[in-house]
Amino acid sequence: MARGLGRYILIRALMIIPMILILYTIVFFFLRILPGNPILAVVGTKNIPPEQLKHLEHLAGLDKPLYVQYFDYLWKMLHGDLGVTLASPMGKPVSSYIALRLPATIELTIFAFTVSVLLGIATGVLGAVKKGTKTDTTMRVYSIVAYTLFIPWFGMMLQYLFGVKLHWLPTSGRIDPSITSFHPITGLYILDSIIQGNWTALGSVLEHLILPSLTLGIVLSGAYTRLVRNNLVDVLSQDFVRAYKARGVPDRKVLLYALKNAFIPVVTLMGLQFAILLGGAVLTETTFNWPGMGTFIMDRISYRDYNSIQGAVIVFAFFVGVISLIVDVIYALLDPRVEY
Amino acid sequence: MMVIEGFVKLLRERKPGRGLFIFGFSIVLIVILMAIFAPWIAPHNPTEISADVFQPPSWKHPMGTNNLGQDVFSRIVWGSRVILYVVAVATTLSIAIGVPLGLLSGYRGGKIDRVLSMVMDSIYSFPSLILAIVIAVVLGPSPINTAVAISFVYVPTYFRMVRGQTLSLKGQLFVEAARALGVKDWETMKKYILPNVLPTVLVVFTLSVADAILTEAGLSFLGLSVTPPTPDWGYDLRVGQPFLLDGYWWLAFFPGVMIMLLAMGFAMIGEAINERLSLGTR
Amino acid sequence: MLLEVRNLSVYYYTLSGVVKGAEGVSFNVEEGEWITFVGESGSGKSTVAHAVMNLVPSPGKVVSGEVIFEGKDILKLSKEELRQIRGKEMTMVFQDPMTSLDPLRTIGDQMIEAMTVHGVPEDEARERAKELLQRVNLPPDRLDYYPHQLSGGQRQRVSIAIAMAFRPKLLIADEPTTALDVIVQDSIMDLLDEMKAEGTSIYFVTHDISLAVERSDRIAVMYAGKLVELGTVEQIVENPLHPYTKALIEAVPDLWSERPVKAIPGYPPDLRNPPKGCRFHPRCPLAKAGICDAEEPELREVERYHFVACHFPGGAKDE
Amino acid sequence: MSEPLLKVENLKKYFPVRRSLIESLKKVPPKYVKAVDGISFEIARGEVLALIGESGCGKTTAGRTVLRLIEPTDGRVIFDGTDITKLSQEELRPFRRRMQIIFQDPYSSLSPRMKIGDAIAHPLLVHGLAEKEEAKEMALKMLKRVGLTPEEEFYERYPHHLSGGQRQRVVIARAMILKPEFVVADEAVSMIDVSMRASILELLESFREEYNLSQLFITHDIAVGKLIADRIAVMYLGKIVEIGPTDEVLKNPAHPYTKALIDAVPSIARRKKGRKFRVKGEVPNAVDVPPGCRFHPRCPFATEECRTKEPELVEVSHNHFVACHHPLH
Amino acid sequence: ISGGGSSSTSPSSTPTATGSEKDTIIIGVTDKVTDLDPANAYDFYTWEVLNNVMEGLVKYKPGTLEIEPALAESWEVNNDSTVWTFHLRKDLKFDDGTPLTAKDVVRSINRVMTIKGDPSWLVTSFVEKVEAKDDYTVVFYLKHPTAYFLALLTTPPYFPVSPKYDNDKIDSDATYGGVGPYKIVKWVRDQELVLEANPYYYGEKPKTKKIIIKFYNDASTMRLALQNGEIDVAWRTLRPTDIKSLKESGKFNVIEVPGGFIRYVCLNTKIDPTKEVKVRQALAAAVDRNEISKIVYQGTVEPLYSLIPNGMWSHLDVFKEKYGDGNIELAKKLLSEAGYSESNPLKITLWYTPTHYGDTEASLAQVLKSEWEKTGMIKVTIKSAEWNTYTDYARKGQMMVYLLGWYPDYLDPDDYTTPFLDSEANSWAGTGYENEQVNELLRKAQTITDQNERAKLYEQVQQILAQDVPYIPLVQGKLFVVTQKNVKGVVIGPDMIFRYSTLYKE
Ligand SMILES: Nc1ncnc2c1ncn2[C@@H]1O[C@H](COP(=O)(O)OP(=O)(O)OP(=O)(O)O)[C@@H](O)[C@H]1O
Ligand SMILES: Nc1ncnc2c1ncn2[C@@H]1O[C@H](COP(=O)(O)OP(=O)(O)OP(=O)(O)O)[C@@H](O)[C@H]1O
Ligand SMILES: [Mg+2]
Ligand SMILES: [Mg+2]
Repeated sequence: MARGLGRYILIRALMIIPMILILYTIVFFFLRILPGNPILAVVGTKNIPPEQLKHLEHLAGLDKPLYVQYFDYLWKMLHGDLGVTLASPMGKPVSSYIALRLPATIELTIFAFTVSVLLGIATGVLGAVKKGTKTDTTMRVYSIVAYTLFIPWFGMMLQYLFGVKLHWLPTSGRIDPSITSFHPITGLYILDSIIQGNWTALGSVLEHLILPSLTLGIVLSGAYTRLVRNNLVDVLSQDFVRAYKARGVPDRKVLLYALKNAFIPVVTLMGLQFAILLGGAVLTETTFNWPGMGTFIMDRISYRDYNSIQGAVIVFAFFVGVISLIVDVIYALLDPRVEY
Repeated sequence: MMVIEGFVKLLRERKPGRGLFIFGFSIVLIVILMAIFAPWIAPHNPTEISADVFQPPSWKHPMGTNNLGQDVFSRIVWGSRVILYVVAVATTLSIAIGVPLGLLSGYRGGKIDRVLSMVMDSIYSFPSLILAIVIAVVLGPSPINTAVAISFVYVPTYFRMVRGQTLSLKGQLFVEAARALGVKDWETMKKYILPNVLPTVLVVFTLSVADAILTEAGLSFLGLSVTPPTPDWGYDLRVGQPFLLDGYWWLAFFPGVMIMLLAMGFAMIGEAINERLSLGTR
Repeated sequence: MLLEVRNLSVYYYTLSGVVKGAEGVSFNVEEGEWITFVGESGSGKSTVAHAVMNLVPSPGKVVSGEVIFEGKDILKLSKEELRQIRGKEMTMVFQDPMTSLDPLRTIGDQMIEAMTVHGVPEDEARERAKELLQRVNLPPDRLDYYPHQLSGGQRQRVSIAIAMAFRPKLLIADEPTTALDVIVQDSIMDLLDEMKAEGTSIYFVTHDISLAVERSDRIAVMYAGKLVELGTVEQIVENPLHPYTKALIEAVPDLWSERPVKAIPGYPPDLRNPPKGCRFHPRCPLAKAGICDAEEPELREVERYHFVACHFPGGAKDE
Repeated sequence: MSEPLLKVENLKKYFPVRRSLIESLKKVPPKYVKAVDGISFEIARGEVLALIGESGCGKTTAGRTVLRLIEPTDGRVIFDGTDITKLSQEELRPFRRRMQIIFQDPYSSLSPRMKIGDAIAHPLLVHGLAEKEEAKEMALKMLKRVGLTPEEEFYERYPHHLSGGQRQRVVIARAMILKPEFVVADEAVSMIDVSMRASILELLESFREEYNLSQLFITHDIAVGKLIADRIAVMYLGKIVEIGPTDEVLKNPAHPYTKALIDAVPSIARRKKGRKFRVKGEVPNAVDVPPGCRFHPRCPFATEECRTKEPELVEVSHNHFVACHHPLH
Repeated sequence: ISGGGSSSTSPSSTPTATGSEKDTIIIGVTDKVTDLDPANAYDFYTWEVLNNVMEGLVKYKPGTLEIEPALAESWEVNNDSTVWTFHLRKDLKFDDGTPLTAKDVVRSINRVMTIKGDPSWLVTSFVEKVEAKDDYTVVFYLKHPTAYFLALLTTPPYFPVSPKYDNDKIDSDATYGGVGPYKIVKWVRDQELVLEANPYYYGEKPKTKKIIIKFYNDASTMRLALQNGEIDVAWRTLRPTDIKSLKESGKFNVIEVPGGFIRYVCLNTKIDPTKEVKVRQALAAAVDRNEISKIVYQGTVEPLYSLIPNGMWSHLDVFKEKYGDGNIELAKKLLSEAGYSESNPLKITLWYTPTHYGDTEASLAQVLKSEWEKTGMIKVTIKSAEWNTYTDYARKGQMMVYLLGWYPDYLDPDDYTTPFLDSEANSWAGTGYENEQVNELLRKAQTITDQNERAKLYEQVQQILAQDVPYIPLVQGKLFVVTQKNVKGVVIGPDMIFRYSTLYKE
């Protein structure tokens, strides 16, 4: 069984590769459709001698034919190298930047994810158990409204209320900058502050996480509400639920078993939701000045720093791939019917 | 035709989803009417700059004026055109590409199917907003470019749905019956499979339109959709948002609410149709 | 008398109208007997069976009637009292073996739980579960299997094994063999027979009247939510009094008889809007205008143990 | 019997069992579900052959392969003198008109989005047998013929407005409008309510008379087979184990499996049950077929021979063949 | 760590209370530090940071345009101003205590010339070679006479850097610094930068020991942070409305400083219809700078009527004199002369870039459009492109009318004229402007050292500029620093560089 699972994980992991290749290809060619390049983005309006421009472009490898650039990067990528930044600054390993930004996004998305799943399950179960009542209707309206909340708008409202008006919570950044005793190690600030036993820092980090993860989490919870409710309604009408009751199993337990069954399709949704979560993270990060991958991509796009954008996309693809792998494994573990 | 019939049914029959449908449909209808009759509804020229900046809502300016003294209400009214246009073009494009490809891939199977599925799945599982951003940046800000960027990320949605449905329909006896009757492949796809896929396309359509609206708004919020002075909700929200802190709430409030209402309208229609469809099968 | 159902009516409040799933159904079940309910699809057999367990699925509601089981009205018991009885005193086996076991838990977990919820200690329950599996001809190592790893017949055996756990007074089996092949069906029926031999009353539901005939003591015939005839097997087979019962018998092909098969004309009624009078009258060859389409026949005892709800029981041959 | 309409020779259909990626990389030899493992039979014009067996024994696969709805792994199907297993899809099309199939599940054999009338008329258009208007006329007639009246009203309806019995009538109408010579009826009545089965069987019977229709009637219900078939073939795990005239097979089953099958069928007439002949266990899966006689693990009479040698079909009485080392008579 | 009312534990209810201690000041910026290596850094904010952790041989006297000794105590220049000799102070040490000598200066300059980074032209275009005569004497040999060489010396490419910098490679995240009042103690890219007083600095000790720079993505989050008490100082760049309402709230100090940042419209002199000088003049006449300042910038900028900024020597309000402001009548007249009318309007495309110059850019484009369209004889289409595409278009001369801005590299009229008007230096701008007379005037002005004489030449150039109109100057930026009430000592000179060492908290 365990060996089977290991194998299954391996095969699923291999499937991430074509996905990365496809996305790399798409992004590579899209980026190069229009004129302009990272060097120009930096020197901008400056009166730089043309020879020097040429020299800089050569340094960045932009004078080579497209296909050479494509395969060069691909070759590097296969060796786990995401290339170097092409501008502002030039020549830094893209991976070092991503290492700086990715943990922020991971922290945000994990929290937002937790918020969305917990909220989604709570509201969904409530709706299903009270099917057909006012509560059910309320939950369905909640699901639609949450789903259609526009992140920048909603985030701003929260910032305004809890920051500007009430002064309860910080509105931007990851940690109070005046806490100088804190030194990131992994970049996952929660983990870091716990490792260092720096409770002031931990408090500050958690405080800073609340608004962004609530914003993103609430918006994404709508989809779960809907799915959990509908699945649970379906499951509750199945024979085995009645069979449990017919055997005298207490209602609470029956609900629990039903929920486990209803949860299986929800698990499959999770991988997908995570991708949507990452998309939403761009808007959330912009709104809350969160130094994560979303703001990184936006920054780098304005410089058209090809390597950084490609690198970020690859990392995102990898991240999404790994998440869906984890989801699949959870799914396989949860559902004995899955063969691996 | 069938769609209209279905709509009429949804409106008339007292079944769950009717309330949702009516609510959603009214919102969408109002916005569509707003777009069509914009010149008559809007009291002012939406791009006209005046010295009356930051006027709060009043009779003259029902939603106030913005930082350039433009009438917010008029901009909302005209802005409906842009968002509807972008979303309409985007969804048309993605349906026009996604549905036939999905049919073909699902029905034919084999190598084409494997390659197409892999490409589509890759795009699908990637955060769509990020991809749309990259494409939109590259193409430059204009409604048609935004539509292309959005359609690109929604093609896989239709593709996957249609492919999946086609696969399951292919296993249904009536498709086999068609084969037994000697119906040619393309005709089987057209007459037997496509009509059965369409209702789900409709549901996916309404839901993904809701999504596309938010994506459009997201792109224009990031400044990637239109160039001023074209009125556009997402862009106006972006412009208006900082002024919220100055107490000029109407600049950001109305565009934000409109974006969400319109998305909600479509989501509600989708939900209602979905519910009705699943009632039919239960 | 083990079970007495009096004037039971169950309605389903669906979106398209109120479906009168069962109306005014009354009957008893004696200790140790096998009673079988037959009828076409949608005639209300399952509805009544569920009501007896007080397990009518939503949007169904018992609108009237009593279900007296060992002197207590099942419909009026508290949740906890009901829970105590279910599984121990009375239990149920469902139609579709594919869906009546939780796909996410092992056979063993489900079997053992069925016992522990009634106070049996865990390890004792495990031992008993193994014994039970052996009784239904399954190796005890199946305890660790998930439902999908078993065939339909095996799953149905597991359901029956669970039902056997406490030697219940009443077992309701709602078409337990419909999805199974004849040979497997036969073995499942044998198991039910065994339970009956141990003193359990069997409340069996089927749409196949020939299956009813082989093992039951009594047969109840339902049509369109109503009990139309009730009697011993001999009475029903040899002297069916309701035209529907007769038609039903004649409609089934029989391997061992040369009689021709006769179709029943028409279609079963829509229970949202059942026909007035006798519900069978639109399909009945003997229906008399003015009587059958106007007055609802009462279920009455026409001979000892033999009840029928028809204006012309046995047919008005003379006319 | 003169020249049979349909002749099936040693027909086989193996479905490959899905292997995992690693398994195929490791070149683990592929396994097969031997759904149909070499069956032969003939059907004369106007004759009905019932194919009987338990779930999963390969009946449906056999029926589909005969019509080349799925490609046979091996064997020949000779229809009216032509070996249709060799034809291209294009060449096959004229034969499609002459051979039809009726499926078990009336719910999924009609497209939910196609009007009843169109579903019936479409085959005519496909084979160019009629123009639009004419096809509609013919469809209306056919609707009336199968008892769906008023036909104009039914023409416009969608399948979900119809009950199972009515749908099955539509399916029959759709198949019969092409006036086929041969039809595979796959469990045509098993999903229909008892009270309505008889009328569907009657309908099929009437077409048999009208068109001199040959049928391969697939069923798991022997009683139905008895009612309708001239001959019966009993399948077990992809093989025909016994084949012969209906009465002969039912009265004097030669194969222990046939006997067990017959004895397990509940019956009103045989209520005073005598000793039933029983077999143990269940059907093994079709991937790991037992060696020798595939029934031997369940057979009370199994001998060493049964475990090793596969029995051939032999004639035990006139036209009555059985594949058993120890036939019951 | 938490002093009274620390925001980390209990964000206090008064927005003026700040989260940091007295010897720490937190500054928020929306700019980015691109490259901490002065050999490659070429953006304004990074230069500011470098100016706080390094110094050149000379520097501007705080708050003035006067140049004063810095690392060099004194200097001489030969007659044709091609050989410059500097004498270093003898007490210079890097922030780790290593002494700085003339060799370090030479190495640093050579390093810039080898690396050929973005701003290296500021060295390579002028300096032929540099030599250390002894430990404390450095000699620069220039390629051609350069009157404003001292101004060049104040730019970061000329800053001596710590020997720890790699001699032939860019070191973008290097925090070694040079000799400056502060040293970098922590650097998390795009998140924060922490400076601490440099114990080895020769000059006056900074008033505040620790400076934390917090980087924001946009102005509103920075403003929120300020209002929420998360930062002490909001620096570059708040939005005009933010400044206005923060000022009106009365809860903050708003310090206003004139800046040398200019905004202008470029007109392509090579393509129709802006090839026609009358057309360009008409566009110049119709522009109403006061309206722009009021509507777009909420009065946070001043109108500019020349490319040379207000307050710089030789500046003349040439455009005001020639065209006035929002002179629609004149514009109409010029347009009619050029053959346009209401029925045959001039059609132009106005380009802008949406993010590089901040959110106000779109408004600027809209206001310009509306001003030009007031003539009734112009139809304006607005287009935009992302910055890198935009600059590419500009360099290729593909845009007709477009908005650009200029941050000076060094404070001299030359930096506001030559790059724009000298036909050999203005290819980046894409206007295609060529005028031999202007070229000559500019080159002459570069070589002579007498400021009065140079001023005359620049005045002449400005007159020609107003006549030919390859550019329409619009506005000149002002700088705003908004601080919590208890923050004092903000000093920003005309070089627009905020030196943190004078900052302190009450
Ligand atoms: N959950 C439900 N919701 C609505 N109507 C229902 C529901 N369950 C049963 N009914 C209706 O109640 C009537 C009786 O159904 P019931 O299931 O009792 O019949 P049955 O005799 O058991 O039929 P079958 O042989 O198909 O199991 C039918 O008309 C059916 O449509
Ligand atoms: N497309 C297929 N791919 C793989 N295996 C198949 C396929 N179709 C059928 N089988 C397998 O072939 C065997 C025979 O199936 P078939 O459907 O022919 O049986 P059947 O006798 O018609 O059964 P039933 O009575 O359940 O309809 C089964 O084990 C089945 O699982
Ligand atoms: Mg039932
Ligand atoms: Mg079958």
